[in-house]
Amino acid sequence: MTRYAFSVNAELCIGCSSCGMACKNQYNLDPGMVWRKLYPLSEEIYPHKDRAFYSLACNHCSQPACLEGCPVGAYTQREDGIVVHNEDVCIGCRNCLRNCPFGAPRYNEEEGHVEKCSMCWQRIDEGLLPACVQACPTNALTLVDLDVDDVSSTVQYPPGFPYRPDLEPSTRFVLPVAPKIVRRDV
Amino acid sequence: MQEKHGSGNKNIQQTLGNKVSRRDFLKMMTAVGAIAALPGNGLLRRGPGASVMPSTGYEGKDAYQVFHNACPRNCYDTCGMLSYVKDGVLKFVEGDPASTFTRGGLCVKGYSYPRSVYSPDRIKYPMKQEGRGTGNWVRISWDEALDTIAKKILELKEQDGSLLGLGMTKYSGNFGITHYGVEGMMSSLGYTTRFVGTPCWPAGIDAQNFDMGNMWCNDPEDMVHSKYIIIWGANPSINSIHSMKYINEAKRRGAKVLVIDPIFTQTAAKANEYWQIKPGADGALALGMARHLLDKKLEDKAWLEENGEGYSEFASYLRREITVDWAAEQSGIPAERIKQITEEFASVKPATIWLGYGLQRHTNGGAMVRAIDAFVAMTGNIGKVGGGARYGHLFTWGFNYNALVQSAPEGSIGYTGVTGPMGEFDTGQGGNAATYTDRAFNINKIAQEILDAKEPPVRMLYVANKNVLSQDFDRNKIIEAFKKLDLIVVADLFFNPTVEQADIVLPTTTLFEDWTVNVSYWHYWMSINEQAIAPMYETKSDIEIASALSAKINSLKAGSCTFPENIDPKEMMIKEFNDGIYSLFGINSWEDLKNGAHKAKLVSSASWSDNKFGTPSGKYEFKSAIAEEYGHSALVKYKEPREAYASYRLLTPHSMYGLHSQFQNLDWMLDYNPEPLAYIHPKLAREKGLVDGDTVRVYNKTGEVQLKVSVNDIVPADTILMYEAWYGQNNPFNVNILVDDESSDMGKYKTGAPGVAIHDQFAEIEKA
Amino acid sequence: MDTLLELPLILFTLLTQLAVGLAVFAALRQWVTVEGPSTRTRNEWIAILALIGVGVIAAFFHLGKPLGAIRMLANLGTAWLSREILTFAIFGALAAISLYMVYTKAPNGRLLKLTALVGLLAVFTTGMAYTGKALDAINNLLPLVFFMLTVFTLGPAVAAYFVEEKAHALLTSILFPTLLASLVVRFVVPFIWLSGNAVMNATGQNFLASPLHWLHLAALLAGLFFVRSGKNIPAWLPIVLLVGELLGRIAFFVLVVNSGANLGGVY
Amino acid sequence: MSDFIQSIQQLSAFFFASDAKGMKTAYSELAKIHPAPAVDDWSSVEFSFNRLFVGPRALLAPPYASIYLDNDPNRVMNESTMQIRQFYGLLGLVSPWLNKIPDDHIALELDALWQIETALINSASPQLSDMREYLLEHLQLWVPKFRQRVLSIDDIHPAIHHIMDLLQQTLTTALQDAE
Repeated sequence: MTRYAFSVNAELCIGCSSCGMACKNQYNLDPGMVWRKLYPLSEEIYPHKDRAFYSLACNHCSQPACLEGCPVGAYTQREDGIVVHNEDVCIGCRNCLRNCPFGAPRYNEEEGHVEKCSMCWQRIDEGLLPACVQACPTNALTLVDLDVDDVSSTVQYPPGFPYRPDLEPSTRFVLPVAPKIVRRDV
Repeated sequence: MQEKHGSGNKNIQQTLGNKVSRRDFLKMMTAVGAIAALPGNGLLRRGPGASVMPSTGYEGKDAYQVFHNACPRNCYDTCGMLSYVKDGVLKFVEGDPASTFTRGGLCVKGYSYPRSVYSPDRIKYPMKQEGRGTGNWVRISWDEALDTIAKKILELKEQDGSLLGLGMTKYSGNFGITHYGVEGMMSSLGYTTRFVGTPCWPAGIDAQNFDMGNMWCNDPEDMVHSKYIIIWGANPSINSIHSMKYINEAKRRGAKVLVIDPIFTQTAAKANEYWQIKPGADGALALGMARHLLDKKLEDKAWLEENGEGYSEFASYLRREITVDWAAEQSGIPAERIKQITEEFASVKPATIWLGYGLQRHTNGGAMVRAIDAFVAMTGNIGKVGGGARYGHLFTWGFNYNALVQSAPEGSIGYTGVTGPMGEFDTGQGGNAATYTDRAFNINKIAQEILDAKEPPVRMLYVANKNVLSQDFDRNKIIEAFKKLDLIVVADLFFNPTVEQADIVLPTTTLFEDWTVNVSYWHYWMSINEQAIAPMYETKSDIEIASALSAKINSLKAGSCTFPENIDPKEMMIKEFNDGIYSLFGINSWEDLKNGAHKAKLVSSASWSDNKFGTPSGKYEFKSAIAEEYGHSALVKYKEPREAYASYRLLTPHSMYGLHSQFQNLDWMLDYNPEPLAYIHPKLAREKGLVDGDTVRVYNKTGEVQLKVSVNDIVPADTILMYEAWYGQNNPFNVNILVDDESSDMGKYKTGAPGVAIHDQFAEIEKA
Repeated sequence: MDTLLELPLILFTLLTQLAVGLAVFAALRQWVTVEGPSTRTRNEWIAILALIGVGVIAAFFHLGKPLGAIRMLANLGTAWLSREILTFAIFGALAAISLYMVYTKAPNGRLLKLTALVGLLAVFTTGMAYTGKALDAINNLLPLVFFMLTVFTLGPAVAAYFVEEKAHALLTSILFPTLLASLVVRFVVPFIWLSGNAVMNATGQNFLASPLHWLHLAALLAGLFFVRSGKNIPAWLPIVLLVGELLGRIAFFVLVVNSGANLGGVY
Repeated sequence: MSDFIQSIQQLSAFFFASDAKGMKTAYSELAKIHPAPAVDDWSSVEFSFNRLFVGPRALLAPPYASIYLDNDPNRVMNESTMQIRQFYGLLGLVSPWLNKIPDDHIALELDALWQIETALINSASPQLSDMREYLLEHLQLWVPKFRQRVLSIDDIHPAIHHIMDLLQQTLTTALQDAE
């Protein structure tokens, strides 16, 4: 079996935003529309402002709340775990926005539908990596197969990310590390 | 599983909104025959060919034509790219997977490229402005534009007897090799006034030339072998993102990484240790570290004996004048840390230092680079795989510069004074024995040079690949200087503050509409840039403009220009290649690059691996006679930093969302970085009564800007940080309003003019 | 979330809950007293049907693609929103039949009871549909509690317009305890949120800082002050309570913090 | 040729104009059919025209359909552009500026309409009538927004307001006739 997931290694992430822009480029997203972006960790979690990030899009949950609550069945889940949203079926009721604790579905007001990360399933089916993963210059963002790859050193619910075992988000995390800092007196 | 997915599943019904549904529409496609096209305003009878289908989202890799391109921006990474084209329209871009350096990735800027190609705001036609700055533009034909330009050139020649009244300024808007055709266009007209040098990295170039006889860095990919890495004044996390994986890998293999920077950068956050150095004190710190090597007898004596010219004199200078405590005091780094790290660095091999371009943008920048080079040399890490004092290289730039190398028309009169090289990429012109040369003005003092120019004054300025009003220094003075000019011609992609001051604007092609070839000044890969789409509107590439101008001016007065009058951009690109390039890269033909980027076949990933240096002595020169010839200390020595002229240090480094004035103006970039910010430390914020989001005035003797503050301890309390950026039409923000044109110490030797002390600036800050 | 964007749902939930409230009390009156068809009861059922109609029309404006509304029945298996649409459709149909019956012959007690019951079921589905999993503060039974309190506040209050004064006693006997319960629940809940996780805490703070919340409580307090068992309901009071519930409902839709807004922060 | 067909042709010519002279010619031809305000300074019309539709500064009212239809105000050659190209293809037409000027430039769309109208004079093909209606409806979807955008901008020469009004009026009338 295959169970695809994103792995987000905040120790390696350099905050370059290439992942988010690669996504916009791949799908020609409307201005203002962002499927993946960097979330800076608050200073309680990492001691320096704007210096550690989680790159997040859809977490392709095993128990997707978006899918469960969608009245029109716009969401489907593939056997490999990818949660796919169909914009043509979506009527823009935004119930999924109320149900996704990770803020993944985005409402496109002009189009009247919700959009979200598709894990680039067409690319995966062609043997390619998702656009964001291919873009990551430091391998901080990777595609893993939870049924095959060893993810024992990763965390499923790190600080800065909602603890929602009821949804079983598939994303795995490695936490950031702060350097020793020598400041001068001013 | 639904059939399709992705953004913009806007079907025909939705976008065209007709009663006819998508299916009916498609049915119609087979049903309706052609109508006879009439000789009207536009549409023609369509010839045979495949029907065109609208596309939605990602359609699978087979749906696209794929071209190889190369990002030509002034950047370490110079990424090979793939562009995906359907029905002649660029759909999306990717990194070239053939390059191990970029590994199929681009950066946040690279991925925004389709937005610039298809921005409705591109400059589309040649236009002239009736009254500079009035905004009263009329469309003119290429013929009329070139006619106006040509006639002005002929007039200058007539009046002055030479073309020195014609000035040209160009820098790094597009580093594609064929873009040297802009310089070629000038040469082919005669001897002109050139703004030479570089605002970027000249002090460091000279420093490394004094020390080693060239600027030549190791292959960045060999940093994985480093056991100790100091990143000194560089921020690859935003400026060379593809280098970070090698640093990470070295770290994973046990290397220690130290970042030395006035700012706690994203790169610093990834290090083992970060030192918040006082700007301008890098030389003092390096000399202190060198002194500690002596104290602990950690220098590589064998290497120094064999390869170090003037080393003993340098060692006695260190013993005489430098102490670790003094270095600690100057730099703000505790002596204990200096000592420990120095010992750690010297105890492993290979160890390397990456010297960023930031640290040499000071009045003592070249001297500081020499001090750091010296420290690396003393540890015996020069010429070692995984070692080296890495700064940059031009090792792979040995093209023909076919478009550049043009002879002046017969009988041309030029400048008779002494000139040096015309920029860092100029390998041949400096010091040759020609009767006449171009007149060289310092590119970094464009305003002052225009204001001071006499016999003849500069009366016409040609600007290409450059946004002078946004990127050059002391903007207010530039506006004054421009008033002296009769004709300003700007060739560009977008309407920017320089175009606003132009008399004529010429529309240029994007990289996807042009043929060229690109290499990096950091890694060792070469990428071809194929024409992926037809040039939009009436845009032309720089060399097409040169050739059209040549035809025009020769038609007005035969023999006025030697630039070939009929060129094919692809042929011009092919002419850039030579056997040297082919053998360096191990390819048989430029066509090999159509399969992906190629890397130079290096004898060693290390520069100077044979210890044969390019200096007069053939050794590493701690004491350089050439340095002395150019007015510097022959011996590597401490040089005092610039005196502060206002209360706070002002640092204006590169932004990750733009490259100089490119990219940040695109709407996608505004989604990520909507407005400029001044970063200040919480302590300074408290003193000034400022909180996040307050609007402030930042001002100094050169000018004033207003922007919001972000309170953040990534900056020291005596420093204001503002990233460089041009935000586009409606945001007047520009950090260079606050940067004066004070020169850095070095640059004249190899680039023709010194650099600019961009980071030796100071300012006041107040709540607006 | 944008208030304007949420306005259709604010109206939909409020108006349909008022309709259910009226239906419940119409049925209740049929049950405890025998009430023949009269202009007043006719008007009441017209009002019920009109409220459902306006509420549903308002809900259409909530959709990005209103023409696809019918497809909302597609996921009865797991989506409470689908079930909500279905039960409201049945409720609407029953209300229409009830109106027809009230008009033509004696109201059928069983039918009215069934209509009221289905109405309550519909509110139950609404309560379930609004327990957003991203909305930590209300990812529980609170929406159901809030909505039912609205039903039993607005139902008896607005019914006062449709009944003879002698029936007010029945209405107040339910309205008074409801108001008391509502006031206590709505006063206490934000403080409970404060002790929850960061997202709930932020929601609690939003409520405590919002005039919407306090005006809602003030309306309830006014109700408690002027509603006395056995006494008449002043004609202005239902308006005050309606406005209070409206403000409270706006608060419910715009002040509850979405968990996704805190990514990178402490949860 | 009918006034209507003539109007379409000259409106197209106006938006195709590359200088004041071209604008003046088309404007004068239109004035023969529809009364138009007199213009004494054609260069100020041209400055307005360029600020709105040509450049070099960012366009105030880009004359491309996709800008108004595709929910992406900052990209040309977008999906609906390609659909219009397909539509031209169905007519057996192709833009001479293929991939150089977006196919949905107002002047090109009006030219297509003019070509259909002219063809319909000779043959009353029902399919062609459908195509005509289709194109009219498509224009009606974005031209009002385009016109509004132009009208919302300060200091635009009244001659251009007149053209925008005339364009709107001509399309509306044609659409009413079609239905």
